[in-house]
This record gives sequence, C-alpha cells and structure tokens, in this order.
Amino acid sequence: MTRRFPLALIIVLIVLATSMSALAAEGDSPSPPGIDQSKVAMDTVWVLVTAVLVMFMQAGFALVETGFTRAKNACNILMKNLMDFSVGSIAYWAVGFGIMFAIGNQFMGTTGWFLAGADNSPASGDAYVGVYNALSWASVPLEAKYFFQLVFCATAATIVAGSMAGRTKFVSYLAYSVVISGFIYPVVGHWIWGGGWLAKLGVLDFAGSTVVHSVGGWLALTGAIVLGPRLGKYHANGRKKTSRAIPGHNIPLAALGVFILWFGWFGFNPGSTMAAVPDIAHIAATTNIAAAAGAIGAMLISWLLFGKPDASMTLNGALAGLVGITAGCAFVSLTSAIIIGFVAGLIVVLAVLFLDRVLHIDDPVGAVAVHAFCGVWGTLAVGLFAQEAFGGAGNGLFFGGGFKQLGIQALAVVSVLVWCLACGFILFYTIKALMGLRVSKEDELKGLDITEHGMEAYSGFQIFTTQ
Amino acid sequence: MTRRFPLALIIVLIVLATSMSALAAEGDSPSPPGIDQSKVAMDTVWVLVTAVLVMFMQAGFALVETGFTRAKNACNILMKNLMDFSVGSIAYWAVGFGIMFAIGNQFMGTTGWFLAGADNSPASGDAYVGVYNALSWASVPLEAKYFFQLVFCATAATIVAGSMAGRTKFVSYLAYSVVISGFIYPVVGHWIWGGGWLAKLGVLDFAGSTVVHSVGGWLALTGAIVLGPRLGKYHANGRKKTSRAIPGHNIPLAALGVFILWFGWFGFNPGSTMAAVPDIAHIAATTNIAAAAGAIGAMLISWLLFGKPDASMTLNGALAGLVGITAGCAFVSLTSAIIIGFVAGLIVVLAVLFLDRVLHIDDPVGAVAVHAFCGVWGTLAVGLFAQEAFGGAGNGLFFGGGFKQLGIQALAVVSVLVWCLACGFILFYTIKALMGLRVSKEDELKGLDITEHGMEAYSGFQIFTTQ
Amino acid sequence: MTRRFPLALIIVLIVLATSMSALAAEGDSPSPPGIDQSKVAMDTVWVLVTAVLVMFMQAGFALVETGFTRAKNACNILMKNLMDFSVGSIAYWAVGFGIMFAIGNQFMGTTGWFLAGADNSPASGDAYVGVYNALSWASVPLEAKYFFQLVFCATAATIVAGSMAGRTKFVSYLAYSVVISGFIYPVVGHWIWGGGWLAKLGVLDFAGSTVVHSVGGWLALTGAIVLGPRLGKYHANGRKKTSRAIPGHNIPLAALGVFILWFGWFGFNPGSTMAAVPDIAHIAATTNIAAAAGAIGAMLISWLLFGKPDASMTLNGALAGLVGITAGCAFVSLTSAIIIGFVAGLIVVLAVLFLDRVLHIDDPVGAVAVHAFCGVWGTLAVGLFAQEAFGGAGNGLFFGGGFKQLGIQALAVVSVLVWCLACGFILFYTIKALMGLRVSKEDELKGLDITEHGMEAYSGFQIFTTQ
Amino acid sequence: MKIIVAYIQPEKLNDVKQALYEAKVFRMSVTNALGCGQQKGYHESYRGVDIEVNLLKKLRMEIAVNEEFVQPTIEAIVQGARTGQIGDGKIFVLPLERCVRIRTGQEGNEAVG
Amino acid sequence: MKIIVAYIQPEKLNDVKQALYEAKVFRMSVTNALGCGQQKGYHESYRGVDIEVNLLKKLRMEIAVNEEFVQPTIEAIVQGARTGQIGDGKIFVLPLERCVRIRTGQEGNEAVG
Amino acid sequence: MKIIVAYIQPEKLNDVKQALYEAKVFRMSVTNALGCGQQKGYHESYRGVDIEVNLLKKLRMEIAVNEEFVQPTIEAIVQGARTGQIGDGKIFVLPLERCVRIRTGQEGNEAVG
Ligand SMILES: Nc1ncnc2c1ncn2[C@@H]1O[C@H](COP(=O)(O)OP(=O)(O)O)[C@@H](O)[C@H]1O
Ligand SMILES: Nc1ncnc2c1ncn2[C@@H]1O[C@H](COP(=O)(O)OP(=O)(O)O)[C@@H](O)[C@H]1O
Ligand SMILES: Nc1ncnc2c1ncn2[C@@H]1O[C@H](COP(=O)(O)OP(=O)(O)O)[C@@H](O)[C@H]1O
Repeated sequence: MTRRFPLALIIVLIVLATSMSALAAEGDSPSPPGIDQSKVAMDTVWVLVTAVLVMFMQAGFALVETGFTRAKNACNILMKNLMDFSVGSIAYWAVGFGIMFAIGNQFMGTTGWFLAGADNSPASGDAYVGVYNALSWASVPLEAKYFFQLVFCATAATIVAGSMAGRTKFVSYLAYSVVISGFIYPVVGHWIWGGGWLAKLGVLDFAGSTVVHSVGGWLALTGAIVLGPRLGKYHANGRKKTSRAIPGHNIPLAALGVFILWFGWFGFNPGSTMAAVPDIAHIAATTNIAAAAGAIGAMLISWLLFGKPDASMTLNGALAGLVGITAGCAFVSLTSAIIIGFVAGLIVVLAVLFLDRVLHIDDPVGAVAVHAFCGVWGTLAVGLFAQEAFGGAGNGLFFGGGFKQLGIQALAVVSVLVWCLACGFILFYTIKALMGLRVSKEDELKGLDITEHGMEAYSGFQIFTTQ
Repeated sequence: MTRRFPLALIIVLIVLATSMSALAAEGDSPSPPGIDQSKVAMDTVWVLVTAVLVMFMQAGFALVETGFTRAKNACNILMKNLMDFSVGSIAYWAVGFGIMFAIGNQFMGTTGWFLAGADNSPASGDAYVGVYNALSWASVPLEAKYFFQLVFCATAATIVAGSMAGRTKFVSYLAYSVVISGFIYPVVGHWIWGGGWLAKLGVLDFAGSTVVHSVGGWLALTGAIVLGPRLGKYHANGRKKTSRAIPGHNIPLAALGVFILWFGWFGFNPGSTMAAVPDIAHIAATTNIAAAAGAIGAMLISWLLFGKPDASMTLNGALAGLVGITAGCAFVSLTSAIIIGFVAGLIVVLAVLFLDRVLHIDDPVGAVAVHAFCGVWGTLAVGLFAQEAFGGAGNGLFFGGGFKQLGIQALAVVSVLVWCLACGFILFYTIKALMGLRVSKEDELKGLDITEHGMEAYSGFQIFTTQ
Repeated sequence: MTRRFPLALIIVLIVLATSMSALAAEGDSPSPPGIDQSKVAMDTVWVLVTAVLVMFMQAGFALVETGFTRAKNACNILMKNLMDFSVGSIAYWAVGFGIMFAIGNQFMGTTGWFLAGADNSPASGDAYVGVYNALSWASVPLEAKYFFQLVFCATAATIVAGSMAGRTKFVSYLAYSVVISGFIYPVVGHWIWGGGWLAKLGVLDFAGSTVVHSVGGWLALTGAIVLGPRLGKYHANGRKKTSRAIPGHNIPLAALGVFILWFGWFGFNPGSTMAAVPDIAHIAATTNIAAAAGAIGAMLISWLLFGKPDASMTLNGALAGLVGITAGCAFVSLTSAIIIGFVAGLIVVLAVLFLDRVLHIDDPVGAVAVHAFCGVWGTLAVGLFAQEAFGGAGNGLFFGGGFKQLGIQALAVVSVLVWCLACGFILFYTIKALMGLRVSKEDELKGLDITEHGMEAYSGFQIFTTQ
Repeated sequence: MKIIVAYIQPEKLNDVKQALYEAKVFRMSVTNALGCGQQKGYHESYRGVDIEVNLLKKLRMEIAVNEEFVQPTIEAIVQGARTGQIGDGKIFVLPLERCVRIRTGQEGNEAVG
Repeated sequence: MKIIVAYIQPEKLNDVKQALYEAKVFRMSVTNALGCGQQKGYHESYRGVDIEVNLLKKLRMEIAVNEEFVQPTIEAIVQGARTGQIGDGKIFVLPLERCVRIRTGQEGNEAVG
Repeated sequence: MKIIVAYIQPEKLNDVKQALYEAKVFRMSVTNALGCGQQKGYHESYRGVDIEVNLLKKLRMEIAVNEEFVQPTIEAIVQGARTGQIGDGKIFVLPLERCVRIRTGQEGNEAVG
C-alpha cells in the first residue's frame, strides 16, 4: 500500500480546491440589461448540445483505444479514459480555465481560479465585464463556456492514453492527467485562443488542430518514448530491429469508437462558433467530407502498400481527416476540405509506418500519427487553403494570400511542438523518478487488468494470451 | 404454451387502449393567439433534443446491465431493456401520463387518459386551458411533454432489470413493467411533480433523484428480495453465509454503457427545465462535475478498501454522482456539486458492500446502491446545499436555511420509500403467485438466453460456463 | 494486384470531381436582405442536430449488421459501412444532390453539380433564387440542406450491406456504393421530394419510407439474389431445400445498434421538417410509439410462431415500426402510429420467414424484410391512416378520405419497386461481369476478414469457426 | 502412472474440484469442450430457423496421477459430478509412460504429484 | 478400448459427424485447437506489420471406442474430412485402459458405447 | 510412436516453438487450458468480493513423434519453457499406437512426421 501514496496528493488537491472555492463568492450572475435573451438562449442551447457531443467523444476514444489493444489491458484503458475526464473536470475548473482564458500575461492567465472570477456573462462584447475577457465574444453563461472548453481539454488529455496503452502504471497516469488538464494544455490554449502571443500574431486554428490535437499528440509521443515499447513489440535481429504486430482484440468496438468520434466531431467543429450562426452548416459539411476523404485516402494507400485495404488504418484515416480539417473547417471550401482530408489520410498511414518501422516508437493506437502529424498538417493547411469568402479570415497561399499566414501557422506549430515536448519529457521523467511510470515486466505480461485492477474484462471468454 | 397466457393480457390491453383512444377526439391543437412562436419553437427543440438524449440512456442501461452480468444471460437482459421501454411507451401514454400530470386529487391524476384530455399547449401559464395543468408552465406542445416525461418513466422502469438480472422469468418481467410505467411511478410523479401532496409541501427534486431514481432503486430492491440471490452467489458456511463473486462478462460494454448514461444525463438534468433558459448551463456544469467527483470518490474508496482501484465500482461511482446531483443540479453551486458527487461515490461502494455482505441481497449490477441509496442522498443533499442564488429555491442547512427544507426532503424520501416497498412487494408476490417470478434452477444454470429465448448471445465464441 | 484496377476508377472520379469543382465559383452566399436571422439560426441548429443524429445511424447499421453475422466477417462489414458513407459523401456532393434537388426535368435534376449551382439560401420561399428550388421552402444554408440530405442518402446506401454480408467482394461493394449514392437513390428522391413526377401527383412520404428505406430494401433484395445464399445456408434435401440457421455472433452489439438506430430516428423523422416548428413534437411521439409497437408486435408473433420470444426478431421489429412510421409520422395520430408500428412488427417476422423459407433468398440481417416490406407498408399506411388534422395533408381511407391517396401511394410504391429492381439487377450483373461480385468459396469459408482485409476482428479470442 | 481424462458438466467443476481436494489430488488441467453423447441436445432457433444443438458444452479435465491415486481420483470425480441424469459424463484412463516437471527436470512419480 | 484423437479442419466438422453417424459412432468430444503442420500458414497484417500465422485453427476430436469400432471410426473420419489438400489433418490412436460412465458407474466396453 | 502432451505458460509459446523448430519438430497442436498445480493462483476481486483464481491460464501442446524424437522434443520444450519458477508446467508422454494422415491415408512413422 505504500506505493499508493500519490493518491494522497489528489485528495489533498481536491479538498483544497473545494474549500478554497467554497470561500469564494459564488452565485448566479444577475443578467445585465440590454442582453438579447433569445440569442443567449439559442446560443446556450447550441453550445451545450455541441459540448455534450464532444463529451461523448470520450466514449469514442475509450473504445478506439480498447479495441486496438489487447484484451488483457481493456479494463485499464477504460479506467484511464474515465478517470482522465474525471480528474480533468476538476483540475480544469480549479485552475485550467483561468490559465487559459482569464486576464494574465501573454503566456498564461493568472486570475479567475475556480471559475470564481468576476464575470457578467452572458453579456458579451463591449458589455462584458469580468476577468475571462478572452471569451467575451461569446454570449452564453460562464458555465457554458467552462463546460464547452472543458470537453476540449479532456480530448487533448485522453489522446495520450492511447500511445501509452498496455504498460503504464495507473497511478502515474492519473498524476500526468492532472498536469495536462490543469497546466500544459491551458497554456497552449491561452497562447492561441486566450489572447496570448500567438493569438496576437493572428494564428488561425478554428477548433483546435493544434491547440487540442497536436498538444495531445506530442504529449503522446513523449509518453511513448519515455515508456519504451511494449514487451515483444520489437525484436532485435542482430543489429536490426524488426517490428512485430500486436493485433487489437476487438475491431468492432474500435470501429464503433470511430463512428462515435465522427459523430462527436460535429460538436467539436461546428460548436466552436459558440453561437448559433448559419456558418455552422458550412463547418459541418467540411468536417464530414474531410473525414470521408481521409478514410478514402488511408484505405487507398494501405491497399497500395499492403495489398489489402487495412481496416484499422482506414479507421485511423477517418480520424486523420477530422483532425486535419479541425483548424480550417470554417475557412476553407468543400473542395479544399476534400483535399485536406485526403492528404491527412495518406499522412496518417505513412506516419504510423514511419514511427513504427523507422523510429521504433510503439504507439499502439496511432495516437501520434493521427493527432500530432495530422494536427500539424491541418494547421498548415489553413495557410494554404484559406479563402476570404469563408469565415472572412483572409486567403491562404493557394488562393493568392501569399506566405504570410502559412508562416504564422508554421510558427504556431513549432512553438507548440517545442512546448509540448519540453513539458512532456520533464513531466514523464519526473513521474518516472518519483513514482515510476511503467509496470513491471511480469505485470505487463499478465496484463494490467489483473495486476492493476484485479479483474478481467471478459470473464468466462476463452482468450489466447500468448503475447 | 399454456404458461404463455399472460401475454393475452398484454394484447388485450393494447387493443383496448387503442380502440378506446381511437374514439377519443384526437387532433392538433390550433395555436391560440398570443403565443411567442419563437420561444415555443426553441423550447420544443430543447425539450426534444434532451428527451432524445434521455431515451438513449436506455442503451446505456442495457449495456451496463449486460456487461456486469454473465454471457449466458445477455440476450435476456437486452430484451428486457428493449421491452420495458416498449411496453412502457404504451402504458404511459394510455394511463401513466394522466395519473402523473392530469387533474385529479392529491394522490393521483384521474383524467387525461390516452393523451386525449383537453389541452391547448403550447399555451402556457395563465393562457393554458386543459387537464394537464401540472405542466402548464412549459410552453411546448403536449406531445413534447408526453415524450419527455415518458423517457423519464422508462428510466425508472428499466433500473429494476439490473437487480433482477439472471433469474427472472421474461413474461413476469413484462407484467411488472406495465404496472410500474402505468401506475407505481406515475403516482410518485404526481405527488412531487404533478401538483400532489408532496409538491404542495415544497419538496425540491429538480430532475428526479427521488421521483425517478429512488423509485427505480426501491423497486429493484423488492424485486431482488422476492427473487432471492442467483444460484451460487452465497455459500452457506456453517451458520455464516459468504458471498461469492460472479464477475461480469464484458466490462468494455459496461463502460460504454456508463459513458452513454453520462452523455444522456445532459438531457436528463438540463432538459428538466423544459425550456431553453440560460440556467441549463449551470445545470450541465454541476451534472458533469458531480459525475466526475463520484467516479473519483468510488475509485479512491475502492482503492483503500480492496487495495486496487476497482473498475466496476468506479463506473458505478460516476453513475452515483449523477444520481446524487439529479435532485439538486439547479439549486447548488459547483463546489457543492463536487461534494455531493464525491459523497455519492463513497456511498455507492459502501452500499454495494452492505447489501452484498451484510444483507446478502443479490443485486448483480448495483442498481439499488446506485439509484436508491444515492437517490436518497441526492434528495437530502438539496436540503443541505441549496443556495438561494441558484434557481431561487431557498437556502439549505449549510447556507443558513435551517432544517425546514431538509425535513421536507426527508419526508419525501420516506414516503416514496414506503410507497415503493409496499407496491413492490405486493406486485412481485402477486406475480409470483399468478405466473411465477423465477425461472427453474436448471434454466438458470443453462442461462436465460437459451431457455427463455432459445438463442445465444455470442454464437461461436468459446466461453467457460462453469458458473 | 491486377484485380485492384477498379480502384483506379474511384481515384479518377475523385480527382476529376475535385478539380472540376475547384474551378466552379465557390464562396459564401451573402445573405440577402429580409431574412429572419433568428429563424434561420434556429432552423439551422435543428437541421444540423438532427442530421448528426441521422449520421450516427451509420454506427447503428454497422453494429446491427456486424452483430447478426459471423465473427469471421466482422471487419469486412464494418469497413463496408464506413466506406459507403465515405464514398457516398463525395458522390452525393458531386452529382447526387444535383440530380435530386436541382432544376431539371420530371425524371431527374440536371444542374447544380458539386453544390456549385446558383443559390441564395437561406433565403426561402419566393425570396429564393437558385437552382435547388425543390428545397427552396427550407430556410437554412445550402450546405445544411446538402448535409441533411446526404445522411439520408447514406442510410439508403448502407442498408444494402446487410443483405450482401459475408460473401461480397469489397471492391465490388465500393463500386456499387458510388452508383447508388450518386444516381439510383437521387433519382427516386427527385421523383418524390425533388419536384419530379410523383411529387406532382401528390405522393406523401414524409421522411422516406419509400424514398430511403424501400430503395435500400429493394436494392438489398437484388443484391442478395444476384449473389446467391451464403455457403451452407440452404441444404438441398432431395427436391426440397431446407434452411439452416447461421446465428449472429454478437447480439449485444446488434442490440446496441438497434438502440442507436432508434435514437437516430429522432433525427430522421422530426428533422425532416427542416425547421424548428412545433410539429416536431408530434412527429417524435409517433415515431417512438410506432417503434415500441413494432417491437411488441414482432415479439408476440415470434412467441406464437416459435414458442419463445426471439430477440433478433424483436430487435428487427423495433426497426420495422420505425420504417413503417417514417412516411406517415407527421400525418397520423398516435393511435394510428401504434397500429402502423404493430402491423410492421408482424410484417417483418412474416417477411423474414417468407424470404428465407419460401423464396430461399439469404438476407443475413433481414434488410429486405425491414426496409423494403415495411417501407411499402408505411407508404401505403399513409393512404389509410392520414388525418387532415395532422400536417394538413388530407384524410386517408380510414378517415373518410377515400381511395385516392391510397392509389397514389401504391403508384409510388410500384414505380420505385420497378426502378430499383431494374437498376439493381443491371448494376449487380454489370459488376459481376466486370469485376466479379462474390468472393471465392475458399475465401468465404475462411472469412472475409482474413481474405479481404488480412486481419481478424477478435484477435486472441477462441472462436469456433465450424461454419 | 496414468492420465485420467474426464468429461463433466461445466457447472459441476467446483464440486469436482472440492471432491478432488478431499482426495488429496491438487493438480489438474481443464479445457472447454463440446460433447455429444447419450444426452440429447436442445433446440435453439435463430430468426425462425431451428438449430439442433447436439454438441453440448462440457469440461474436459486431465489429471496425471500415480497408480495408487487412480481409484481415489475416479471416485472423487464420480462423487463430485454425478447427478444421475444423462449427460453426467465419462472418465477415461490412459497409460502414462513418462512425466517431466519442466521447472526442475524431475521425472516420474515425483513429477506427477 | 482405444481413444481416437483426430485433428480436422473446422469447417469439416459437420461432414465428419455425418460420416460417424453412418458408422454408428454417436459419442464424441470436440475441442478448439491451433495446429501447425505441413500446411503453411497465411499472412495477416496489422497496421502495416506482417503477421505470419502458422498456428491454424483446427478442431480436435476425441472418441473412445471399442476395438471393433476403431477401423470404422478411422475410415469415417477420413471420409468426412479428406479434401486431398494439405491441412486435412491427422488421426492418432491411443490405448485406453479404463472407462467409467459417471452417471451409472458402469465400466469398460459398456461404458464406452 | 509417442504422444507428448505439455502444459506450458502461455507467454512461453513462441520460445517453445522456436526451440522445437531447432530440434526439427515442426508439427504440433495447441489448445487453451486452465491449470491448477503447485503454483498458487492470484486474487482477483469483483465489486469487493474476492475471487481466488486457482485455475490459471496455460497452454496445452500435443505433439506426436517417432521414438527417436521423444528425447529431443522433451529437451526442446524444457529449454523453451523453463523459467525456474513455479508454474513452468509439465510434460507427459503417452504411447501412440497408430497414426493416420487423413489427406493420403499414410500410416505410422511416415504419417507422424
Ligand atoms: N465414447 C466417447 N468418446 C468421447 N467422449 C465421450 C464418449 N462418450 C461420452 N463422451 C463425453 O461425455 C459426455 C457425456 O456423455 P453422455 O453419453 O451424454 O452422458 P452419460 O454418460 O451420462 O450417458 C459427452 O457429451 C461427451 O463429451
Ligand atoms: N505430429 C503431430 N503432432 C500433433 N499434431 C499434429 C501432428 N501432425 C499434424 N498435426 C495436426 O494436424 C493438422 C494438420 O496437419 P498438416 O501437416 O497441416 O496436414 P497434412 O497432414 O494434410 O499434411 C495440424 O495443423 C496439426 O494440428
Ligand atoms: N498431475 C497433473 N495432471 C494434470 N496437469 C498437471 C499436473 N501437474 C501439473 N499440471 C499442469 O501443469 C501446470 C504447472 O504445474 P505447477 O505445479 O504449477 O508447476 P511446477 O510443475 O513448476 O511446480 C499446471 O497448471 C497444470 O496445468
């Protein structure tokens, strides 16, 4: 029981947060005069409905990650997904939201902890008075803003579970989870969406190809590197390492997960307007067609490369298209969306192969390929395909806008990359030093379900556990 | 075939209902002048969207119950969940809705059968003329009210399937289902939401910790008691009974079920405004954070008690948090929501252990612990944590409101407890006498899938059926 | 690799489409004066939310079809469902939407390719100027119309996967998919919803019992006939053929699929108003109660016929009720909805038996019975049960409206039947001739997962593959 | 040394294990099996088509024992598994020539126990 | 008495059962197995990485018979399972010393049948 | 001819196969099994109730060999499966009287290999 101590940390954190905030003056904001009640109501409905769709993406991630890994680790992965959302909900409320959107400096917000800062939402624009002024443009109540942003934060956090599947200590994962939801992610969010230095430069990332997906993806990369590959994943053959397949145990669940993610993405992208404006139709259409093109792209390239259309790659391809269009969904045409999605579908397959065969980094579900690589592509694609006619954000390179926007996008990509790798390595090495990051060899062989949670996912089913 | 007779009952009921109501004058309500069409439209959209989310919770319950029980009973449980919603839809339309919301006495409504009572919805407030005046505050069409209330009724009904899993005769379950949807639940609903005696006293149960969850939970308890435990669940060891674990067969499905329920709860709680008002943001936020805290609470206490974080308990914990916050979601602060959820997470684990180890009542999925115990906690919590600033319903004990509200809440808890236990025992013993409640020992051993439905859930899979 | 050539076709199609449309003038439609922005916003929210629900039905179909067939073909079916939606999204954008809704002749639209035709949506009614005038009544942006109609198209397309499960070549299925989404379905859509000859006659098919479900169902029938039954499905016993059961491998997944479809249908039917009007409440209520009645009907008749309530039939029954009410959901009373749904539940069981035992057509998931037979019933039922009071579309036979509407409905049924059978046979025989439609006997025995995609759905699970 | 192979009803496993423990037989291996014997199968049906299931779920136990344990083992199995109804199962005794404990390399009677 | 153990292709089970019925052999037990023999495996791939599957799915049948049934049983299995292609499987015959019917306690030839 | 039956730890399968290949033994059949031996089980718990899992997951290998291969096969299995820890498993050798290759009808030594 001694190694359970880190738990104390979490409890303390919760208790502290709770009591501190209880002291803070909470209460509902009496609506200031001059608010268009009908618009507020409609926007709130829209924000909540889309937030709920995004929340449901947690189920999608859980299933994709479970299905693409082995049966003996299924409970563990599900617990991770459940708990990162749970601790994230609290951490983001306590500090994350303040860091991301409250008044502070170029680097991070420094006020508004526990959602208790001054705020007269749903008053918006010039009528807004409060500390969360980076979101003053949205005319919805503060808690709608919090909830909507929380589910985005949770998305970034949960991505990492995938690349670290099958070998990470549960308690260490919890610790990591608090830090990303409460700090690493909100800081990037502040830079780009919260009025920070990248926002000032004019970076365009509509729904978070970089803010959400790249952040998750790069942290997933550092996690996978620090952990090392699963036992038996690479086989040293003289000087040469060869990669071995460790097939996922439940492709139907994974496929359902992808459908759920696709479904939830209609909250992710169109919801990012945070208002019920007609643009949401365009955004929904680009989102959908990019996903379709991504699936087609990945299917075709896997067919060419492996001789057969690979189901797990095609499923990744749909997600790749979705990640790719996330930054530009409001700024590009449908045709451009097809191209962006299709290219993302190609990228994801090549990236999976590159990470696995060349770099020998073991990412069981392709989290890095999908979220980091396609997130980068999506962010850059805005600089290439943006059109003034959509969203009014100026033209990209291919539509006569020159290299300027592309350069800004590239800067954002690189800064976030550097920030995430730095934070990720520091974080994971610290956790490794303090409480250990990886389970023992024996536990890994037996499976984390039995060793970390004392139970089996499929009791009664006869399953070969030779790997 | 002789033992199939009860079916005749159902058929007759349907035919009767159908023909009677066909005679009643149905037709659409010409909208009276002076209605704010835009508000009606927006409220109707909100009510329907949230009702649909709640309807989807049926899938969540089905999966949780299936996943937490054995493979040999999977089809049976799924059928139960499907059919209680189906027969409930009809029973609630025929009589339930009238009992719950139509004009009558303090105890129950006595008019408005078959949704055919006078009604000029979406006219609301003073402009409303009709028999369903307990819902006159909602400015949506009558059928939106019916559909929204129906999915709540179905939630209460389906909870019971969980505690009775693995040993109940299918036909008896159907019979039970008609009675709860058509009578037991609507009566409680009338008391608290339909202008009955508890409503007059000022009970606060925003979305139904008591009305929906406790009712389901207490009936689940009576069902489990009357049935007795599954074979092999308890082992008499001299004078002492020891409990044996009967592990669930598909934890990933159960986890998906919990995610779906969490998702659907954003219909359950915020939808209970039955109007697109800004408050829904606060409700969504309290709902979410209580669920998160519930999962954390259950995880921590199971970790302490069993040495490992138990996945099935943690999943129950999230549900516990949701049930706990259901009564107070509109009336308490975010901080209070965390406390309410966290405590619910503790309660559910202790309640599971108490029922299993002390009382030796076999509730395979924890339905009683989650819905009855946490429903009680949630209802009382309103009396403790309510704040005038939220929802305007007065202050609870901890915020200077004294014991009054707490007393009223306790009265509601006790009355509903008594009503449900009485009805439950009468109902289940009657069914037992008339048609038998439990399958034969042999059928139970073979599994209900084969014996009650003549099929298997996982054809081809090799499954150990040693229990 | 030589047999992969058809792929080239798809690539060429995409590239062509993409480049052509890139030339077309895309851009956002400056909103003309005199539009009610608030109504546009609200309608757009409604259309998108419901479209997203319908999109999620893809997951439902995927699960139902996967669960009702064998484990060895699971990846293949999932890939089919994913890819028909993906290629359909592109094909419908390129040509389907134009054929269905743009200006043309009585038979099909002949303009508006690539969504690039003139259009000033969300202007509606007389204010509308553009080529998609069959949808000028809806006051939402063009892309909302496209996206909403796309998900309907995808529903029709994906139905066919079910009846062809377990023996169809993947590449041939892709080819089929392009043609139905780009041509066969849109033509029928034009006839009934796009201002074509049947629309002129006054056919009533509110959300597509015929347009969507019958089209999918009849094509599924032709596919099943051209393919022939799965190996081992029928056993020639002298002159007599007997049918053998090939049980589905995962009933819980199938049941989840049905719940998802039921959930999604609340987008399908109420969304077909394409506007946030109060009628959506009535539509949601009829939809739900018909599904309930369908499940009850199928359960009772399977109980009578087989002595036990069959789970897979009951699940089909719920879908049957939903298909049955789709045409009339806005035009009939709740009581009529119960009757329509109940009868659909009976029909589906009898139709499954008829197809299997009498005609010996192998439809693994009952796609023809559910979608074709109940689609026909639903379309005719409008002519029987319609009431002036609902939706204002006149009275059916049972309510004093005479035989006229029924005759028109029957004409629609027959025309669509003829069109689909003709197109289906031509299409499938052409594919058979050009690239082969069915996999080899050996591949079928081994399972399509390994032979077509080189992977397994349940790696590690021990599964009897004796069939 | 003998190898005893027994087919029993799955739900009897616990009783048989109990009986074996009492007979001081602690080692065994168990596999899932489908069996077809005197016991008639049952009828499932799927979508209205009958399935005659005549391969019923059984457990196969394999127990290597020294000569003196043969009789007690058989008796224990019979005691634990007998219900008196068709389908109770069978016990087969096969000669065992060698037995090796992988961990230690021990052979023979010593290794079996 | 002998125990006949046969490994066959899974999809041949029905044919073998049919052939055994005709040879009046009604009792048998079947298990899932993975086999590795002359038959080369096939290649799966997962996410671009090849998997050489050389443990192929087989069925293991175990049939206890009296001496006079040994030859007919072998012939029936061969007839039902043979396709002439590699992978058809093998039949092994082992000596069976005792056989006990759990239900009745009957032993020997009587119990086997 | 002998039949060698070995129970090994599931995760050792690859190593054993490797060792067998080196000993020129290419044929084998593998089944899933649950084993109960000297190795104590472990404790799972489900919803707060302890489960003593003393039937642990094992693999059962069955290899028919000619006499001269018996010793090499045993040695190969031991080499591949031994970790020195309790639970490594056991090897049993049974007499094999006949062996038939279904495809060709070949019998005896020829058929085994
Ligand atoms: N001759 C046999 N060969 C192999 N397995 C057998 C044989 N006879 C019986 N079994 C196994 O024993 C099980 C029980 O046999 P059964 O004849 O049904 O019961 P009983 O012995 O009580 O009449 C069968 O299902 C089968 O697995
Ligand atoms: N020596 C053996 N020991 C154990 N099992 C064997 C042996 N030889 C063959 N088998 C089993 O028989 C199956 C078929 O053998 P294989 O050599 O592929 O076919 P064939 O006998 O037609 O050449 C194998 O997959 C394996 O399960
Ligand atoms: N007498 C036996 N009969 C059948 N199986 C046995 C016997 N002894 C051991 N086994 C099998 O071998 C496995 C390993 O045996 P165990 O005693 O745990 O290891 P060790 O031999 O290293 O002490 C067991 O789990 C069981 O499957």
